[in-house]
Amino acid sequence: MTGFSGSGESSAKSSTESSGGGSATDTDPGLSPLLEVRGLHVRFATRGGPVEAVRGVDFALYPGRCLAIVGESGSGKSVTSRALVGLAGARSEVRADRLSLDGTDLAALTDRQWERVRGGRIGLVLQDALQSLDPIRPVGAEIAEALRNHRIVDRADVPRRVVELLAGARVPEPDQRARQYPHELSGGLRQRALIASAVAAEPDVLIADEPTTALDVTVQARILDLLAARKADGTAMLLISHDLSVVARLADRVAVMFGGKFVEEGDVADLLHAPGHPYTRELLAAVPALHAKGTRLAVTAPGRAAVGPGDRAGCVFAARCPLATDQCRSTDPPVVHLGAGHTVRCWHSDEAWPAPAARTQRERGILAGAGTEAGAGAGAETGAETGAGVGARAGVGAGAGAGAEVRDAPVIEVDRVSKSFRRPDRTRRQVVRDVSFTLAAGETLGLVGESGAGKTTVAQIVLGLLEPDEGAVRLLGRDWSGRRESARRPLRDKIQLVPQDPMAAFDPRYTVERVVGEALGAPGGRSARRERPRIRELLRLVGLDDGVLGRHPYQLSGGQRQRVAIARALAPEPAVLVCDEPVSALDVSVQAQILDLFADVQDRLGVAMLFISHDLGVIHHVCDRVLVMRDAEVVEAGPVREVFGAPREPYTKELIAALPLTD
Amino acid sequence: ACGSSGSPASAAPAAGGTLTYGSDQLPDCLDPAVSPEDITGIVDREVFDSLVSESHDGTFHPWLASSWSVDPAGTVYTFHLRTDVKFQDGAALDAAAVKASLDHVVAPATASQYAASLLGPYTGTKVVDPATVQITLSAPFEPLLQALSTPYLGIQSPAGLQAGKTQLCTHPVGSGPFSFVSWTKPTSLELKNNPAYNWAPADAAHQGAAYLAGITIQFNTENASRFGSLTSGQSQVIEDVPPVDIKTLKAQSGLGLLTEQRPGAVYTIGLNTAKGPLADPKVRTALMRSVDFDQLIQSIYFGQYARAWSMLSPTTPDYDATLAKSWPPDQALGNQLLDQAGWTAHDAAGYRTKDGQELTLRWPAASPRQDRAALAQGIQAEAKAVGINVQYVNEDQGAYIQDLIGGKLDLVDTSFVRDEPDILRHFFASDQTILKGGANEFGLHDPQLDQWLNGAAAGSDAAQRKQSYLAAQQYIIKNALAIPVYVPTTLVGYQTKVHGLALDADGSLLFHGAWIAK
Amino acid sequence: MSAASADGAGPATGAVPRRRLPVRIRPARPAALAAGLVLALILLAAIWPGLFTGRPPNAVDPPAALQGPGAAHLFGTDELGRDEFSRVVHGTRVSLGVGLGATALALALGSAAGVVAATAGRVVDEAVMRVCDILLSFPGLLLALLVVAVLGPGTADATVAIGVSMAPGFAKLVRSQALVIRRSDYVRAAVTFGRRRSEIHLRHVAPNALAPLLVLATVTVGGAIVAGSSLSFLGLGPQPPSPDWGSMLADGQNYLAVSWAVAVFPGLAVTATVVSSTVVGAYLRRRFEGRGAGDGF
Amino acid sequence: MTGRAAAGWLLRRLALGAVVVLGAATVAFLAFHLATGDPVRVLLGAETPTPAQLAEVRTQLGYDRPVLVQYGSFLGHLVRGDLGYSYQTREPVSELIGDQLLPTVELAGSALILALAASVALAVATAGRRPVLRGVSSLLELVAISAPSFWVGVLLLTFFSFRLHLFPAVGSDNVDALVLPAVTLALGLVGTFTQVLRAGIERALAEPFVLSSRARGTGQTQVRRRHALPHALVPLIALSGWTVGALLSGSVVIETIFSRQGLGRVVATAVGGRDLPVITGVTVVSAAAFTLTSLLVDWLSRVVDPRLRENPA
Ligand SMILES: Nc1ncnc2c1ncn2[C@@H]1O[C@H](COP(=O)(O)OP(=O)(O)OP(=O)(O)O)[C@@H](O)[C@H]1O
Ligand SMILES: Nc1ncnc2c1ncn2[C@@H]1O[C@H](COP(=O)(O)OP(=O)(O)OP(=O)(O)O)[C@@H](O)[C@H]1O
Ligand SMILES: [Mg+2]
Ligand SMILES: [Mg+2]
Repeated sequence: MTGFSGSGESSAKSSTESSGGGSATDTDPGLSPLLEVRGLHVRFATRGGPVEAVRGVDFALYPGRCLAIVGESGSGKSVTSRALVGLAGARSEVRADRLSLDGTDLAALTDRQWERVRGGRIGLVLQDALQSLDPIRPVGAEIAEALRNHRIVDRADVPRRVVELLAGARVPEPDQRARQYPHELSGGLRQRALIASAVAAEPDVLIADEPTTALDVTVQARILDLLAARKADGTAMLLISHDLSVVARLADRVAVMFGGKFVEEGDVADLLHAPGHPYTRELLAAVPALHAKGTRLAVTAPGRAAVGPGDRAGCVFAARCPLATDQCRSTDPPVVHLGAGHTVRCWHSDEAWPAPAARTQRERGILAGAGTEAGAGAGAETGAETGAGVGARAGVGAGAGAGAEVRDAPVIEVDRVSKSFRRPDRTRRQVVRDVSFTLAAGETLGLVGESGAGKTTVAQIVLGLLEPDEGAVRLLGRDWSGRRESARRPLRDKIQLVPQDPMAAFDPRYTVERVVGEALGAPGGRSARRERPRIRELLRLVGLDDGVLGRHPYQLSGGQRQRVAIARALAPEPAVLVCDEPVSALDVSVQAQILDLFADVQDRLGVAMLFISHDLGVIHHVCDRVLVMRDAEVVEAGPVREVFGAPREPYTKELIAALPLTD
Repeated sequence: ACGSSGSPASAAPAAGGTLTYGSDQLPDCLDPAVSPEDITGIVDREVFDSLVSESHDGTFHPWLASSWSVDPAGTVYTFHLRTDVKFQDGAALDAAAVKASLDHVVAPATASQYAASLLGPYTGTKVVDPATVQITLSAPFEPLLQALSTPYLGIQSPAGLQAGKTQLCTHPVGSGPFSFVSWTKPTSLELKNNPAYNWAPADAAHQGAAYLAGITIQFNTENASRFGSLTSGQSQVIEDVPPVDIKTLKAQSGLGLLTEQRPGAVYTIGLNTAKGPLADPKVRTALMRSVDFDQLIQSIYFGQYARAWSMLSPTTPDYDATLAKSWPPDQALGNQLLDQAGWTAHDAAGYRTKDGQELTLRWPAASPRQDRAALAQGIQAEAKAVGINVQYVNEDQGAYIQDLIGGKLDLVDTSFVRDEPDILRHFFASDQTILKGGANEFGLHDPQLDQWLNGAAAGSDAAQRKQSYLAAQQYIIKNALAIPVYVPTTLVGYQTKVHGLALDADGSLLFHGAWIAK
Repeated sequence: MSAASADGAGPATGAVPRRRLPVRIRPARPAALAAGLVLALILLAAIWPGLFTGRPPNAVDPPAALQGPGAAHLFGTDELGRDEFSRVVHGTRVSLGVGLGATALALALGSAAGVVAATAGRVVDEAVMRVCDILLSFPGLLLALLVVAVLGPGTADATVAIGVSMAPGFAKLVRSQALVIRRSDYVRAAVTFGRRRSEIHLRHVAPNALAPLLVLATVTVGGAIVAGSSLSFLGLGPQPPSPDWGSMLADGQNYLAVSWAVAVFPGLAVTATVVSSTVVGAYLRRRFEGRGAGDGF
Repeated sequence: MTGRAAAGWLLRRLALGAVVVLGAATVAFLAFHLATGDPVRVLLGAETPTPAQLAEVRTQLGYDRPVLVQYGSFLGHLVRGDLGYSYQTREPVSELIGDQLLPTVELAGSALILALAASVALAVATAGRRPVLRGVSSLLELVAISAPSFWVGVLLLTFFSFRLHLFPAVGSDNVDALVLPAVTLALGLVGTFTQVLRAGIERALAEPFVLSSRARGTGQTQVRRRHALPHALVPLIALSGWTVGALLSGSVVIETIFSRQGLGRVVATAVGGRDLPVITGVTVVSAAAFTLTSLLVDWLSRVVDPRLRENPA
C-alpha cells in the first residue's frame, strides 16, 4: 500500500531549491536533527485522478523543541504527519529525498521494522480523539497495547504501568479510568488517554495532530500544558493545528502550509508579528479574537486550499491571493529570507498588505434604503464572490430597522426560564436554570459556555421549539412561550434560526431554490419558481450567485451552505436571528467570511441576534453583550468589553485566561 | 408370480443382523383394524398373524387356525386354533382373543376405515371352546377367507386391545415373527425378532423364528433420496423404487429388483356419474378416449407400470383379459362425442362451452405424489386438446374429504390392492357409499352392477362368480363409469446380500424368511 | 443535540429489516448495468414470453420426455415432454409476479402501518409496533407458511403470505425513518417557518421516509422471489400446470437420474433473477445513499 | 451500568418477550380459526364420519364452545405446555416438537458453526485487500445468497451423494449424513455473513482508532483481530434474529430434501396437510425461541459494544 521511492539526497530535483533557500531547519546549529525530512511528496490515486496532497516539504525536528504546522483544512497537514509513520493511507505514494530518524533511513524499513518505529520511536496523537480510541475497548487496553507491542514492561506489570501513564497524563482516578470505555469519558480525558497511549513506549518524537480541536478552552489549556511538559522532557514535537493561538503557546517554530507546501516558516514570534506570506497574513487577519468588533476579517475570496492533481506550476496560493500577478500564476515563487530562520515562498513578500478594514460606522437605525450604496462599498472590499453585494431589497429590513426608538425596545424577553430533561434512569437533569435576559433590536447577544452548559436548550426555548418548565419568553412584547403552536404561528416569521449544521437542516431532496422558497412560504417546486426573483435577491444578499439555485445542499461547500442557511433565515424578514454555533464547523478563513456576512446583514437589516458559540474569540468579535453559561446557569453577563476586560466570576476568568491571543 | 430375492444356490441362511427398509409412506396408525394403508399392512404383517394364509395361487392354508369349516349355507365359519401360540406380551392365543380382536374391528368406537368392510355381512364371533371360534354372517360372503388372511384382520393381543385407542395405534402387540419396539414419528420405526415364533403359515418357505434380529423401517417419501439410500447402502431394501431409477438399479451390481403387478383395483380415475358434465356418458367416453394414456404412462413410469384396460389388475382372479386394447385413444371420436353432447361452442381459452357454461371438470387431490401429479398434468394437457378443462387442484385432507362427501368434484383417483375381484363391489355397489366406508364416491346406483357384484360375493359357484365379474368389468368400461389407468406394480429394490424376501398374495413384502448374507 | 457521545459510529441493533437478503454489496456501474440488462430481459420475458419462445409451456409430448438440452429443446424437456425453455420463460411471469406482488403488498401494508405508528400517538404506535414485533418473531418462511395454511396454496395466496410476512420489516423501517425525520433539523426548521404539522408531514416526513423505502423494496424483491419459489417447491405456491420455477424444480428433482437439465435451469433462472435484481437494487441504494440521504438502512 | 439497572432492563425485556409470545400464540389461534375447512373433519383424516360422529368429536374437542372460551382454554393449555394433538399423527404436539427439536438444533447448530468459521476466514482474508480475490468472493457470496437452498441442496445431493457416493443421501443418524444438509444450510449464511463481516471490517479499518492503533506499532493482522473483527461482530450479532429465522426456514426445505428428521420437516408436512395444531405449536415455540434469541442478542451486543449499555431498549 504505501510505497517509498526516490530516497537519498542524490535526487537533484528539490535539493537545489531547499538547500539554496537555506531551509529553516538549519537554524538550530547546536543540535543535530532527530527527524529529518526533505522533499516529501505524497500522492493519492483517486477515482478523479491523482491528488498531490504533499508536494515537497522539508523540515527537521530536534529534541526538546516543537515545530508547528498551521494551515487550513485540506492543506496536507495530517497527511504529512501520517507519512512520517509510514501510514499515509491506502493508495498513497510517498516519495522523499530524505526521511531519516536519528540517522536511520525510514524509507528502507520493512513492515516489521516500521512497527517498531511506530509508537516506539515516533508517537502519533491522531486528529480526532473522539474516534481515535476503540469505542468497544476500555481505554486502558489501548495503552496496554502500546506497552505490549514494544515490550516495554513485563506482561504482569502492564496494568500497573497503564495506571501510571494515565496518572502521568493527569487523568484523575487513573485506575478507574483505565477500565472505562471512551464514551464514558469526557473529551479532555479521552485526549489525555490518547496522549498516554502515544507516549507509553516513550518515543523520542511526538506528533500531535490537532490535539485541542473540539475541546473547551479550559480543557484545551490543560492539554497544551501536558504537551509542554513532554517537550520539556526532551521529546521532539511536531504540532499540527489550524489555530494560531494554540501554536503560539507551544511551538518554537511555525510552518504555514498551503496546498501541500510550506509557504512560510519561521520562529513563532517572528512569524506571528511579521507575517511575510499573503496567506499567513490572511490567516492572522481571520482570527476573530485578534480583531475588534466592527472590523472586517476576511480579505480574500472564499475557496479551499488548492490541492489539485499534479504539480502545477506557479504559486499554490495564486488563485486566492489579492496580490497575485501573472508571474505568480506561471512560476514557482522563490524562497525569500525575511530574517533569521524566517523564510517565505512568495514573489511579493515585500509588498504592503491591505490593513484589516474597519467597517464603516455601524449603520443601525439608518433606513435600509441606503443599503444599495453601502453594499457596493462593501462589495469592493470583500472581493469577487461576495462582491455581488450585500444589497438588501428595500423592504427586507423594514420590519426591524425602524429607527432609534425601536432599537432599545426589547424584541426578546426571557424571564427566569428553567428546563430539565428526564434521564433514562428517570431522574431529572436540570439543563437550564433561572436564565433571564433581554435582546434589543439590532443588538447581538453572545451566549458562551462549555459543551453541555445548556446553550442550545436556551436557543430552543427562545425559538419556541421547547417549552420551558418555568419562566416565560416574550417576543416583540407578546407572549411567546406557553402558547399553542397555532397561536404562535403568526409570529413565527419574526424569529429565525441559523443552525450549526445546515446540511441537516435542509431537506435532502430540496434544491437551494426550494430550501429558500420554503421559508418564503412557497414550499412546492412550482411556487418556489414563482418566487425566484426574491430568492435570487436573498442569495445575492448573502453573497451567492444564481448558479447555486438548482443545486442540492450536498453539492455546496460548507461556507456556501451556511450562506444558504442565512439567506433562508432572512427570508421571512425576521426581527431576531438565533445563531447556534453557526461558524464552529467552518475553517478560519471561511469562518471569517461568514462572520463578516453576519455583521453586514445586521448592518443592513438591523436584526437582533442571539449568537451562541463556545469560541470566546468569535463572541468577542461579534457581540455587544455576552452571557456566560455554566452548568445550566448564567454565571456572568454584561457588555463584551467589560466581561472580557474584567471578568468577575472565577469561571469566566479561567475562560478568558485560557484564551491566548486577546489583545 | 412368486417373488423372492436371492439365489437359492447361496449358502445357508444366516441369522442375525438388522435390516433397514426404506418405505415411501408414512403410517398414521398401526392398528390394522383402523388404518387401510399399505405401509400399515407391511408393518402389521410382521407383528400380527392371521387365522389363515393365502398363497399366490389363491389357495388358503392353515396359520393360527389349524383347520376350518364352513356350513352349507355359507354363513357360519368354524376355526380350530393352534394351542401353542403366544402373543408377544406372553398371553396365549385362544378363541376369546380371536373374538376380542374381531369385535374390536367392528366396534363403532374403532372407526375402522377398511377392516370392518372386509368382514362383509359379519354378525358376530362366538367362542365355542378355548380352541374353537365361530364367525357368523348374515349372508354368504365368499371373500371372507381372503379377508381374514390380510394383515388388516390380524389377531391382536387381548391385553393390547384393552390399552385404548392411542396405545393401539402406536404400540401394536400381536403374535407375529417380529415385535414392535419403537416408532420415531415421522422418520423411523423399529421391530425386533420374536424368538418364540414357531407358527408360521403352513405354506411358508421358512418355519420357526425369523432370521433377522430386527428391522428398521425408514420412512422416506423423497424418491430420489430413498433410492440414494439403497445405492449408498443405508437401506438394504426399499419400497417403490422410483421408475426413473430402475435403469440405474439394474446397471448396478449388488442390487436386485423384486417386481410384481399388484392385484386388486388398478389406479383408476373415478367419474362423477351423478351430476355435472360427466353425468352424460358421451362426455365420459369422450374423456376416456381423448387421452393417450399409453404414452403418458410410458414416459412417466419409464415402462415399469403396465397400462390398465380393466378396473381389475391382471393378477387379480377373474381379470378380463379381453378388455386389453379394446378402447384405444381416439381424439376424433372424443370431439365427435362432445359435439353430440352439445358442447359445441368454444370460449376464449379454447375450452368447449354449452349454454355459456365451460366444460370444466374439477379434480381435487390431497397432497398427491409427484408422479400422479405429473400424470394428471398430462391428462389435463391432452383433455385440453379436445376442449375439456380439467382442473387438477391440490387440497388438504380435510377439504378433500369435504369435497368428496359433498360431491363437489368430477374426477377422483384411487387404487386398491387386494387379491379379490370383490374389490369391485367396494367401488360400485350402491350400498358402498363413502359414508358407509365404501368407495362408491358418487353414489352410483346401478341395479345391474349391484346384482352382479353382490351376487358374486354371496355365491359360492366359482364359474358363476367369474361370469359376473367379467360382465361387470365389461360394463364399467362400456359405460365409462371409471377410467383404469395403470397397474400398480411392486418395485422393491434390495441389495443382493439380502435373501429370502418374499411377496404375499397382495404383493406386499414379507420379512419372515429374509436374511442378510455376512 | 445531545452532548458529545460516540453514537455516530454506533451499530443499529434491530435496524436490519428482516426478510430481505442482507446484502452488503456496493456494485460498480458496469456490474449494475449488466445486471440491469439481465433484469430487463427477465422483465421482457415476464411481459411478453412469446418474444422468446413460440412453444406453449403446457403442451405435452410424452415420447419426447426428459430429453437433454439440444437444438430441438434448448433446455431439454420434462417428464411429460414439455419444453423446459418455454416453461422457464413462461415461469418468469409467475415467479416475478409473486416477488413483485409480495413486495408491493409489503410496501403498502408496511408503510401504511409505519406511518400510522409514527403519527398517531403513543398508544397506537406502541400497539402497531408490538404487532410488528410479534409478526417478526416468526421466522420468515414460517409466517408465510402460517398464512398459506390459512389461505390454502395457490399463486395469489403465496403472494399474500409472503407480502404479509415481509410487511412488518417495512413498517418498522418507515416508522423509524419517520421518527428520525420528524426529529430532524429540517423539520424543526419548517416549524420555525410556521408550517403546519400536516403540511410538514406531507412535504418533508412522508417523501423522505418513503424514498429510501422504495430503494429498499428493490433490494427486497429478490428475497420475495426466493420465498415464493421455496413455497412452490414445497407445493404451496402456484398450482400445476402453471409453469413456476419452484415447482418445476420440485418435479425435476425426481428425474435427476435421467436428466440433469430439469433441475438445473429453473434454479438458474431463480438465481439469475435474484442476483440481478439484488445488484440493481444495491446499486440504486448506493446511488441514493451517495446523495447523503437515508442512511437508515 | 449498575446491577439494578441491568436487572430492570432484563425484567422489561422479559415482560416484552412474554407479550410477544402471547401475541404470537394469539396470531396462531386466529389463523387456526380463520382457516377454511372444518378442523374436526381434518382431524378425522381419511375417515368419512357420520354427522353424529362429527358432532361427538367436536364436543369432545370443545370446538362447539364460543370462540372466546376456546381462546381462554387454548391459552390455559398453552401455559401448561399443552399444545393439542396433531391432526396427522394424532400425537401430542408438544411431544412431537420435543422429539424433533434436537435434530433441527443439531443441523442448525452445525450449519451456523460452519458458516461462521468459513465467513470469518473469508472476510478476514478478503477485507480491504486483493481486489480481484475480493471481487470474485463477493460475486460468489451474492450467488450463494441468491441461490435458493432447495436448489443448492438438490445439486449437492445429485453430485456428492448420487454421483460420487461421498455422503449418504438421507437420515439423521450419523455425522456423515449431517454434512450435506449442513453445508447447504450454511452456504446461504456464508454469503451473508461474509458480506456483513467484511463490510464491518472494512468500515472499522477505515476508522481513526485503527490508524491510531497502527501508529502504536500494532501489526496488520493484529489490528484486524483485535480491533476490526470485534467491530464487525456487532452487526453480525445484530443479524442473529435474521439468522435464526433463516436457519429455521432453511431447515423446512432442507430437511425435506434430505429426508432428515426435524422440526422443519414437521412443519412442511403439517402445512401440506394443514395440520394446524402442529403449525400453531411450532409457531408458539419458534416465537419463544426468537424472543429468547433477541434477548440474548441484545445482551451480547451490550457485552461486545459497551456504548449500547447507555441507551436502554
Ligand atoms: N486517503 C486519501 N485518499 C485521497 N485523498 C486524500 C486521502 N487522505 C487525504 N487526502 C487528501 O489530501 C489532502 C490533505 O488532507 P489532510 O488530511 O492532510 O488535510 P489537513 O490539512 O489535515 O486538513 P484538516 O485541517 O481538515 O485536518 C486533502 O485534499 C484530502 O482530501
Ligand atoms: N431532549 C433532551 N433530552 C434529554 N437531555 C437533553 C435533551 N437536550 C439536551 N439535553 C441535555 O442537556 C444538556 C445541555 O444541552 P445543550 O444542547 O443545551 O448544551 P450546549 O450548551 O448547547 O452544548 P454544546 O456546546 O455541546 O452544543 C446536555 O447534557 C444534553 O445532554
Ligand atoms: Mg488533518
Ligand atoms: Mg449546542
